[in-house]
Amino acid sequence: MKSDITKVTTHINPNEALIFERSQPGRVGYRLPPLDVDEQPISEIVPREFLRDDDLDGVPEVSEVDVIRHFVRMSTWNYSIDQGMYPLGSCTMKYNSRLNEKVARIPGFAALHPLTEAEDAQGALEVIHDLQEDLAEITGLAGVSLQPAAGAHGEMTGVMIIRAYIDARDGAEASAKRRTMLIPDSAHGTNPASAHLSGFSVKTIRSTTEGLTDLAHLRELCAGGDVAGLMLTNPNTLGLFETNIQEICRIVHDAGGLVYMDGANMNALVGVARPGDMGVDVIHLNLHKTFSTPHGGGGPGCGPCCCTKELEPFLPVPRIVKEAGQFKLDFNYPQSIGRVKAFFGNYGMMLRALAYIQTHGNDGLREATEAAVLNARYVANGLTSDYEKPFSAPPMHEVVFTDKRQTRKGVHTLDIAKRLIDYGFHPMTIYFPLIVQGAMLIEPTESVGRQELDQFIDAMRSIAREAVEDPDLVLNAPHSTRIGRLDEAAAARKPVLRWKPKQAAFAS
Amino acid sequence: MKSDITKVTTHINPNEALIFERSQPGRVGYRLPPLDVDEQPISEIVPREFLRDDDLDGVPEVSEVDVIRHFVRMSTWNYSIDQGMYPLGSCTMKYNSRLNEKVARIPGFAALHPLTEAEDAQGALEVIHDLQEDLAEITGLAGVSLQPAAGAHGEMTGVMIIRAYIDARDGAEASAKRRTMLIPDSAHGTNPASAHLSGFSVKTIRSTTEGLTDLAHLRELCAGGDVAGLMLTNPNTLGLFETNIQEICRIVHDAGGLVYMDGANMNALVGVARPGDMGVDVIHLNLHKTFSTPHGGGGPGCGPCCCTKELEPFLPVPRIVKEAGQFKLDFNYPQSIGRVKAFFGNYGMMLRALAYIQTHGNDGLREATEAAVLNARYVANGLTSDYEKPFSAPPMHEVVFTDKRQTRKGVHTLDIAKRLIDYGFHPMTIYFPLIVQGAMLIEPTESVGRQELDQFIDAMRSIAREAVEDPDLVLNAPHSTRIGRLDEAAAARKPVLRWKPKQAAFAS
Amino acid sequence: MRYIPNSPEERTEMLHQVGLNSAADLFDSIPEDLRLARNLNTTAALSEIELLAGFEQLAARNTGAKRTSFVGAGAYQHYIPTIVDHIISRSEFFTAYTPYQPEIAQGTLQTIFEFQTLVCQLTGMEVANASMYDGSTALAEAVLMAERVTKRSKVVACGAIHPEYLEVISTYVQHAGIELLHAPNHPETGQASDARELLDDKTAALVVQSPNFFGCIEDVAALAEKAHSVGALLIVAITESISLGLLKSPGASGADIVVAEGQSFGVPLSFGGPYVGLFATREKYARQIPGRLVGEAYDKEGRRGFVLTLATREQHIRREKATSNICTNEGLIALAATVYLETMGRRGLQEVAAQCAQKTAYAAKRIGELQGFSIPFTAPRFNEFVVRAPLAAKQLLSRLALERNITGGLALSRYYPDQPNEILVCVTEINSRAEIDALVEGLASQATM
Amino acid sequence: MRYIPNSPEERTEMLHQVGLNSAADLFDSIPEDLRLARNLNTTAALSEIELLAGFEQLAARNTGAKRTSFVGAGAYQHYIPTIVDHIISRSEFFTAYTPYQPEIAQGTLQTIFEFQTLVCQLTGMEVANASMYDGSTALAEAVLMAERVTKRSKVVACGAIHPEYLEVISTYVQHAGIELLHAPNHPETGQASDARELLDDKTAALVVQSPNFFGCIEDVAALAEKAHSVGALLIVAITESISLGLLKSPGASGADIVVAEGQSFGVPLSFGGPYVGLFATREKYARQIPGRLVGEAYDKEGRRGFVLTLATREQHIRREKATSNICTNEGLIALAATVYLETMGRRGLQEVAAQCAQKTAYAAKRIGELQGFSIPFTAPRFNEFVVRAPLAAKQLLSRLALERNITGGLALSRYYPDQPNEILVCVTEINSRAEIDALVEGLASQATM
Ligand SMILES: Cc1ncc(COP(=O)(O)O)c(C=O)c1O
Ligand SMILES: Cc1ncc(COP(=O)(O)O)c(C=O)c1O
Repeated sequence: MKSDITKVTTHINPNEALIFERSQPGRVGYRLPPLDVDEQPISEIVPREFLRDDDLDGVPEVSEVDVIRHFVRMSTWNYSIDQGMYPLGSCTMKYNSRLNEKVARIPGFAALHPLTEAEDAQGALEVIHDLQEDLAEITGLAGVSLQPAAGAHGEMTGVMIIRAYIDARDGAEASAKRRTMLIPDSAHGTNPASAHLSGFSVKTIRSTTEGLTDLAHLRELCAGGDVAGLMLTNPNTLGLFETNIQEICRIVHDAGGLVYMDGANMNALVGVARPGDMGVDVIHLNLHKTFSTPHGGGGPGCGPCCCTKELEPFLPVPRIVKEAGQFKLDFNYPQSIGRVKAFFGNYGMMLRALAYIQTHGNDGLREATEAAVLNARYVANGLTSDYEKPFSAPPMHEVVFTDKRQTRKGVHTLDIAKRLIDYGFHPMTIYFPLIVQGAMLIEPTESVGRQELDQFIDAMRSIAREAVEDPDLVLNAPHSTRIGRLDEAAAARKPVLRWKPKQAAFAS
Repeated sequence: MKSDITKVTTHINPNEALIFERSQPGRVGYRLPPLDVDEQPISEIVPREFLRDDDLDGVPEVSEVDVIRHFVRMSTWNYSIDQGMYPLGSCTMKYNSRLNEKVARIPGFAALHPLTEAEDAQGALEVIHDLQEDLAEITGLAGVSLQPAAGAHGEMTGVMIIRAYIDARDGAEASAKRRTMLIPDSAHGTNPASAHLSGFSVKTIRSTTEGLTDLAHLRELCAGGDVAGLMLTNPNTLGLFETNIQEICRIVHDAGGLVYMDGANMNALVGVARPGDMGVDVIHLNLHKTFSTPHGGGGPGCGPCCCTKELEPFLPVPRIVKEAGQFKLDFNYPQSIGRVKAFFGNYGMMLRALAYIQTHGNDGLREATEAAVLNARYVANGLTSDYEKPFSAPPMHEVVFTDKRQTRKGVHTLDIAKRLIDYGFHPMTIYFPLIVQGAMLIEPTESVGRQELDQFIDAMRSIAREAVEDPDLVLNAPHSTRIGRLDEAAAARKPVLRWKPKQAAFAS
Repeated sequence: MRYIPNSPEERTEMLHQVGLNSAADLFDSIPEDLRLARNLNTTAALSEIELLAGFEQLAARNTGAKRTSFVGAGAYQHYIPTIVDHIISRSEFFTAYTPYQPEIAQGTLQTIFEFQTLVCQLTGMEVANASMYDGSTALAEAVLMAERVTKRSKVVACGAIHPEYLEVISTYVQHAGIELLHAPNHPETGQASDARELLDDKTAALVVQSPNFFGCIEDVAALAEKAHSVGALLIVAITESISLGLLKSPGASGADIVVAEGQSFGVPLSFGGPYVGLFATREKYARQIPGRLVGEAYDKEGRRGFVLTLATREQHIRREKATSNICTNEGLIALAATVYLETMGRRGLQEVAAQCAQKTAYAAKRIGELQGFSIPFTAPRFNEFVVRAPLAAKQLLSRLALERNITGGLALSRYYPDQPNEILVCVTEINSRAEIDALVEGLASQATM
Repeated sequence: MRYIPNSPEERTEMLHQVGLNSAADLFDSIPEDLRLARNLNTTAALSEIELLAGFEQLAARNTGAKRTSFVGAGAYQHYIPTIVDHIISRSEFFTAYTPYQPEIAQGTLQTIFEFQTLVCQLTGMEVANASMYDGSTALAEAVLMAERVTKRSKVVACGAIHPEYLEVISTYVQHAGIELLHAPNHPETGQASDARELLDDKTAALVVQSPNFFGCIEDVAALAEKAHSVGALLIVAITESISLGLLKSPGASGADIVVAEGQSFGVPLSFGGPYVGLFATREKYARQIPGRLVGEAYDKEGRRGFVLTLATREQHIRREKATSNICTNEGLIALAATVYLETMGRRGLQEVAAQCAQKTAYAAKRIGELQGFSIPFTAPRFNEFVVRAPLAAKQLLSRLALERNITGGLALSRYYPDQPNEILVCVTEINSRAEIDALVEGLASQATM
């Protein structure tokens, strides 16, 4: 189905200086009620030597109108989900419901202090408890902690749990010999980084030419007896389901290790298959992906950690439990790895995720998964004629292509990505996973309609044509944005990480 | 002070079809709770012949995501106050406070039914009462009705009050001879239209070369004895204060007429001078101008009518009055012109306006007036060297220029306005008032900072230069927008006022 | 003042730049004795904290807002999808002016074009305008338009039109030389009686509301035929627009002008406003329509856009000869209605309407069975109906409110002092069965006191 | 499902287009026995009406949210300008991803650059990152960074650091071969004691919180000097960032790394999150910073823009050798803090801080005068202080809540079972004099029972 490929045009767009360049002495954007207690000289409250002596020099002085215009103008420079398809592979950029935003702003939640006594926060604790139950059901893993603030935080939590479990199981000494974490070469960077944080050394597993975990290599690595565990993403970062997952878990378990699953790709599985049933011991979820809590330009996230009954005693404290109809904080888990974050984690995200789950309902959750996988399959289908698809297996929720054919004309993945911008699309994830040269990882999610998928396919095909007929057009893209490609190398060489008043700009 | 005149650049901007062109059978964007009463065959509730038989053919079927993207994309095609200066003369496009939006959405107001018994709506009625009192103080006119929905509605109300008053004063027969309403040639179109609605015939008063009401002509017209009143805008639509206002009122009063003031330009007077003190009998205010209730792309507005004690008995009913600390509806005004709108008027706008008044405070209201007039004076000062200023008197809150000098090169007001768009500004009001050939009416309001005023002045000057050096550049403007000038003549010749399915498009 | 960008210092500099010494000099053209020598006697400036606290306190005294309610009568509580408020809160929509410059106002213009189309589809008419103030003023404007179109001066209004709408018509037409006649309603059916004797060749229009003020669905087709038989127009007014999801469109029944209150389409009750008036008619009358119209247009490159059109009807060009004095209309509320209609969509509008009708039927049946209560009118109804109580309605309702925190309906005595015992009850998709049952119990308990 | 654009019909067509018969076929690569044969045992789909009603009911059971409160202890109630929520609710901000494509993400990038600058200005440091999860994890990362920078393995933490922060540090460092030592606080002053005996040439860092957990302002300069004298870094943690409006910046006092909880900057309490961690240090350590950094960059035409930079520190490039595993941070909350700081501005931040200090001084004075109550610590304070009560704090506080609907503070027994009678009281600009007086009366009445 051919579509009209002009998803965008160009239009006037406001310029805006840094707020510090806009600041004018004497402008104010706030008003407080007058102080209603008798004022004392401040130095009688705080000794001079502890008082600020720079008069907050440099902090901007602007009016409320200035602030509104400043941010509204800058906002128009962003692409966002609300403007269309955002096919960042591995990021699951799905629709962020307004309803969930409203729920998170209900005063009874938004104004609740985290140290409120449990009996005065029963509703808030019930939300945590209910979400824990739902996530346990969805993952097939009974133990859940919502404390981690993002995926990587959940990884650290999960890996520390593995370590604590093995310490307990084998005793410190034997456990000390198990300090290897196996991670596929296709894994996300946070996996090895999190393993390292937990004091593990990383060994990399090769992927097969089919894009799956190399069982032979896995067996070989497990033979050493030093393996504490495996961190596997499933579907993996190539968008492929690890068909041998059961066998993989068996191998690791037989070697005395545990299986950690990176749940960033759960949007391919919710309601269809459960990690717990596959033999996975512990997993993290990204509520800011699969469960649609807004990405907010980089966060906040929420990375719940779910594990088997066996591992439950090691979860962070406090646990939120239900006893005789009352919800309470339970600190009494002597084997716990401890606390990974102050208070309860990113609570506002929990409210949104629970609203997402309840709005979809059990059938809707499965429906979303099916729609997401179908959309990816549809794109895969539409692009194979023009782009190199390195793996033949049918993709799940995302699909990887490469720039192999385009490179002949000197056009690379980065250029294709930048050119997509001219067609009105946010580019896909590029150069990840690292094992695929010139990778283009495309994840449409369920939130895109067929017409826009067709527009995307047409745009990609058109770029493939351009790469042959007019490579420079692609190499110099984007052509329609307010700024062109920025010199990132120069930026990193002499980094300017903050504004400074002109005169001072050279100092330091 | 010279500024960087590039307020904007161009950037990608989404295209978007009509929702009807996006609609796909089977898509849904809503969900209701299941029906919880036993369902009967609908035809047992409503006879077939009264039931819809077209299955709502043509009404769109889209998902919630489609709707969000549809409107977010379209919204990016608009210029708005939040993006910058919006110098539409006579429209007072000032900052719309977010605080006021929040106030209007407080459930205790937003969920209140207009037919709630007074004792159950005391808070809502108190708001009306307090706003009435504040507006009476600001205008110096004791009687206030908030019922009119906009300025023109307030005009109709005020003029009908004048008529009812004269009927009562002179008796039907004598009154029937007073059916002339005097209106300056510079007046806004709604003035004569409203006079006509009230059964008056309009006689036009000339303006002097200084841009003020021609007293001689006024006297002459008043001599006829048929004058019911005068509708005067002050400051007038040229941005000039009618210095002879007292004399003008005297003349009209002596001739047995009443003076109506169009309060659209009150942003020049609030806290500085009061129409009541000038001899004005009745006035309307535009809360959606002077008191910053949002313009919303064309409304809603609120056009309170304020009048002297003498005219109060003729105001619309119900009146909101305070008796023994209780607020009640008073219908008992036998001389009232009657009701001009169902319920109480645009209540949500009243909440916002009262919040505006209380946030500014009495000193802040005057400060806003001073800042607004100063900004206009500053622009007037900055443009006189390049544009024809038809009137020498110092302008109040807005200033009129003409295209006289530019027309020599064939560049007209419309072209200058369109070219301003390329510089990132919303054009000023053009070709109004009608008496000024090629009028450009500029009202910056108090909501613009000096830097942006300088940008505006520089942009206008630059256009003046372009008009000489490269007229075509101006004649073909805008060059940076997603669409160019539209053929309005063709649109009016064969109007297409609604979408129709392609095939049907030709039928009718 | 935090809303004013320029600081006092900056303003002083600017004053000097324009050759003035003080802010007072800005007002030299105002005669000395007219300048206010004192501060306004309004409150001193409040901070956000103080201001919000104040309004919250006032809101708390609106006890009516917290009750389960069965009041309609021209303003209806319906479910409003969350996205409506989010979209109308976009800066680009709510802080824009009337779209006078199409190159930078297509967002507003295209949404109005969609609004006009939706209004046509729902009413079954050919053209609709960009909105009127509300249903009542739209009806008054329709009457004035009928007079312009037919050049006739008599207008016949069926009895059961919203009383406040009738008052507004009277105000609008009082100086237009229009004679307004009222046709009584049929005492059993509650529908418009045969108005034939009032109709003649001087009649400009027959005006009917359906469902009417008492909730009765009128036989619009029959009335259209009567009106047309004397060459008059049929004007149909609708206060509950949700009924359009279920009931035959006025257009399909022969109406010439259709006006409606659009509040039911995603607009909060907000103590009576802002709402939005819908105005639709036949294509042949397009140039007689009051208010703004948006039409399709093309630029030199043939790109489609939208513009305000047929402006020669309007006050800023025609002045006293304009089709109306309206200028600012209800733009943002029309946008809200557009978002609502597109979100609910074809199936949602049908389901909402069906649920209203089903729940109302249930409520009417149960109340009708109550000892001492009766339902006077026999005509088919949508989501409102009149209940005749065994005691004074005002008294009954205030007890219901006090004892059960339910607003049981509207005491018709507010408009019809001669009907002290009658209550106008409205049921929408918002009212759960439990709420309806509570109302029924409440009524029963009052009767047996 | 209304969030899924494609209708079932469209999806069936698409399935056929990709050569499949049913949705089930999409999952062929999942072994049969792993596929869930049943529906998930989660709730059935809810409408907006039902869902909102459900959450409103839950919210109503959070009785603590409705009380006048004097609890701080790491999460503070401050006035939040209305515009903050409006701006972070802009689609362009809250539905955007991490700014990986600068050409279409300058809105996010420039705001982060402003955030980094503001954090530097307030902390008195030279570089700041784009945010950490919260104050507690930021502190843990600071400790790990100190170890990297100094290649030393001992860390000394002053006693009065937020107990939950200490727990988080312990969790983070438990596998990093870091020895964590605790220096007791001075019993009279409440400030850090002379930790000199714990500091030596193996010490990577001295960690102090100021104002500390008990509200006492620490002598940061003196501690910096001690740390530096053994070649260790001084890490300063701040839980109440509003204090930066009044108190000398850690940078000016010699801190090497400053971390803070930014919740006080326009972020709702929201039962503990999402908040935002601030992380700042010296320029020379820039390449050791965890998390994202935004820097200035230029395009071919020399136009200024902003990009994510120094990525070689990060996990997606360095993997296990990265400075941290953090990827997603707290972007939108950092934006909220940026809007807050720019709205309050230079003068607003000073006034808020001053009001907190003044009201706290007033409260401390009045409570200190109460029969039976005492204020154990003598050190200067900002907006928190410890009160020693004549009875068990938990009991006293629950009575206050019950009888006066006031949450009088935090019972320190939650963290220090050996301090049953101590209450940590926090007063901010939100607490009116009347509220403070009510607290004082409440306390008095409890003492005399
Ligand atoms: C596969 C994978 N694992 C882990 C992560 C890390 O999650 P987060 O960014 O929430 O820390 C991501 C997200 O970027 C991911 O795509
Ligand atoms: C001078 C003047 N009078 C009257 C009006 C009419 O006000 P409204 O548009 O609110 O009906 C306007 C606004 O357009 C105006 O500028």
